[in-house]
Amino acid sequence: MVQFLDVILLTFLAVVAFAAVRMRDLFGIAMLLGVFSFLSASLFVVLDAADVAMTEAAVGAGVSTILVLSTLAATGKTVRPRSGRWKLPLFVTVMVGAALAYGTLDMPRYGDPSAPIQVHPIAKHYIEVSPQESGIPNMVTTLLAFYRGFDTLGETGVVFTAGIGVLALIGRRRRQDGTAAEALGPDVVAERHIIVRVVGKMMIPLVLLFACYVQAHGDYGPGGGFQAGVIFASGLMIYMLLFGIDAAERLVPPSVLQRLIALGLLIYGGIGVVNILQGGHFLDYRTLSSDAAHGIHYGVLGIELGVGITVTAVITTIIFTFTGYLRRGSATQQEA
Amino acid sequence: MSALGLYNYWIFIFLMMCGFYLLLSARNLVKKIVGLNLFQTSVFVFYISTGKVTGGAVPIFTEGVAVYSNPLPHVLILTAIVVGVAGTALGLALTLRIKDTYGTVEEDEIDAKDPLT
Amino acid sequence: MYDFAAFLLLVAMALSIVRALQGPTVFDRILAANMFGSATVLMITTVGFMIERTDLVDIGLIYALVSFTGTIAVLRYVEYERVMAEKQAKRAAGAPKEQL
Amino acid sequence: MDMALDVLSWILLALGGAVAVLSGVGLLRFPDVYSRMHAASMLESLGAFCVLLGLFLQAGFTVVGAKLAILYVFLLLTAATAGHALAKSTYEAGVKPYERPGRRTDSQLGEGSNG
Repeated sequence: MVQFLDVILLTFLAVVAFAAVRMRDLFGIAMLLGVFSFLSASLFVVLDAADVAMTEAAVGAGVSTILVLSTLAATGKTVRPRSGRWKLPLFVTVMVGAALAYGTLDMPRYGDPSAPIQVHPIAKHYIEVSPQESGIPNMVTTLLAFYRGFDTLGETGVVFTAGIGVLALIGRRRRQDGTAAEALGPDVVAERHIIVRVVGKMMIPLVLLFACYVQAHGDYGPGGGFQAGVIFASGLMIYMLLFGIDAAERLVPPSVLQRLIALGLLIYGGIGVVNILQGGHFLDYRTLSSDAAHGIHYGVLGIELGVGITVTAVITTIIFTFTGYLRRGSATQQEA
Repeated sequence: MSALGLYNYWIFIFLMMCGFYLLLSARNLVKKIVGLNLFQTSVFVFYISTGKVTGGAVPIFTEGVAVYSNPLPHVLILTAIVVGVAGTALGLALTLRIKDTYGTVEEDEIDAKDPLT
Repeated sequence: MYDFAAFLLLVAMALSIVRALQGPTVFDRILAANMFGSATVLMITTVGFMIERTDLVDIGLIYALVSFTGTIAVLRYVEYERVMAEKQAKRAAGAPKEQL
Repeated sequence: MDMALDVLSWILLALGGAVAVLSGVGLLRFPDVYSRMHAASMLESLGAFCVLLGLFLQAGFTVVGAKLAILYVFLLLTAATAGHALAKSTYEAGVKPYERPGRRTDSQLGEGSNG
């Protein structure tokens, strides 16, 4: 049954992707990308990747839709139809695809237990030794924060850099005139969308609480800093959608967010430095406690916290910046 | 069964080629970024497919379960998804700036307006 | 036991994909995506029971909590577009430029 | 006892799946967005109820059971809100409800059809 689900879901993915290529309405494409994200989350569950599915769920459920929509609000939603320039790309694509498909003939079959990736000693180590060594049942968490701590530090650095990049590109371009919604009246959401506002307000604390649960529960079930950060940012995003960008920036000022972006990464690196000072290697948490397993556990918790803070701050900054820019874009159109 | 064994990879190639085709042929920058997204997701699907073991369990240690799927691809992709959304945001931010400077996001119109070309 | 429910949910997913692809208006697509999301929640939870990892319910919880933000964003977007169109029409009619 | 629970939860799961398929068919066959919303909401209320209750019978009064109950409450709240927001934005965007050609329209009878 699992393999059947896998095959069908993959087929759905292909159909949706093909439709997204064909479609000219960017708004429709944004919706198809939503469906695409749901599909890939289901697929990851079927393929035993619970943590990955959770990340995809957190990202795809709100954040990416909002990003695309707020870009579309500034750039317009239709692709201008033009003929030509499809023959060469199609040819190149088909040739590359054929070459890749030929290459797969030598790949290990789906689910093959004797595939190189499964029999490599490091895989055996991760699966058999890590739960005993660290006392953390979720191997993905141990692997993420301990065995591959350097890698994760780098990834967090990339997220950090992307946040800084967005700020540098469109961060400081803000006008003081009202948003589109505010142009309708002083508090448009309060008056016009009372149901959305009441329910949304109720959901915000629940979303934030759930983010804390995911953050703390990452050792025992699917979850961890990356997922929790995105969910937390989604909670703040709901606030922004309901009360407007100005209120949201009063709640979480950009200066605080910018400090938090750095703080998370500092916590991460700081734990590594503490390890060095205690006589161990960088990011070798076994020095943190007299008992090695406890030390690893402390280290993993600290790292996840740092990742969570940075991801929350970066995603929130990105969303707030995009929405703030939308307002400016509308002002430019007015004057043009 | 042996044909189905490669089905995951073929779909991954199809998705990747969809994204690749969009990157090559689309002139609207937002649509190009959509293509980039498809490309990215195809890689995620590929990595996760390689980690799956038939009869394996979710890699969270449970008493009495012996066979787990490989957790290593999961770790790589987990971080890549969040990095991916941050990267998409960066691309969209660039698009917004281009729209601001040139007044359009269609590639050939940008070329026509660019003093360097 | 779970297989049958999963299969039926898969059929429902397929039907809503068809609607998302056909959808004459953009709102049909949004509606289809919404329904697809609900079907996904049920699917993930069911698969979680099928492969005996019941903590996959957490993923369903994320969708249940967060996925309505997409619809709210669409609402705001449509509103924004309408306001912009009205403004443009007003400007085209030669009305004096008003304070935003 | 266990056997009875299993049978009951099988029935509920199958029922939930059937409701899901029905609402998918409705989504496909109904004439306009507004009526399709009715079909879609069936999955979110009754379909989810059947499936989650069926799973709840398997989980029992455990943490997972509690999570399933919470999941259903959240799903009800957010799906209804999303449906409302969607209906509102559809109506504001100027999509007219479907009226069967030839039939005396609601607008002739009075403003009854404005959802």
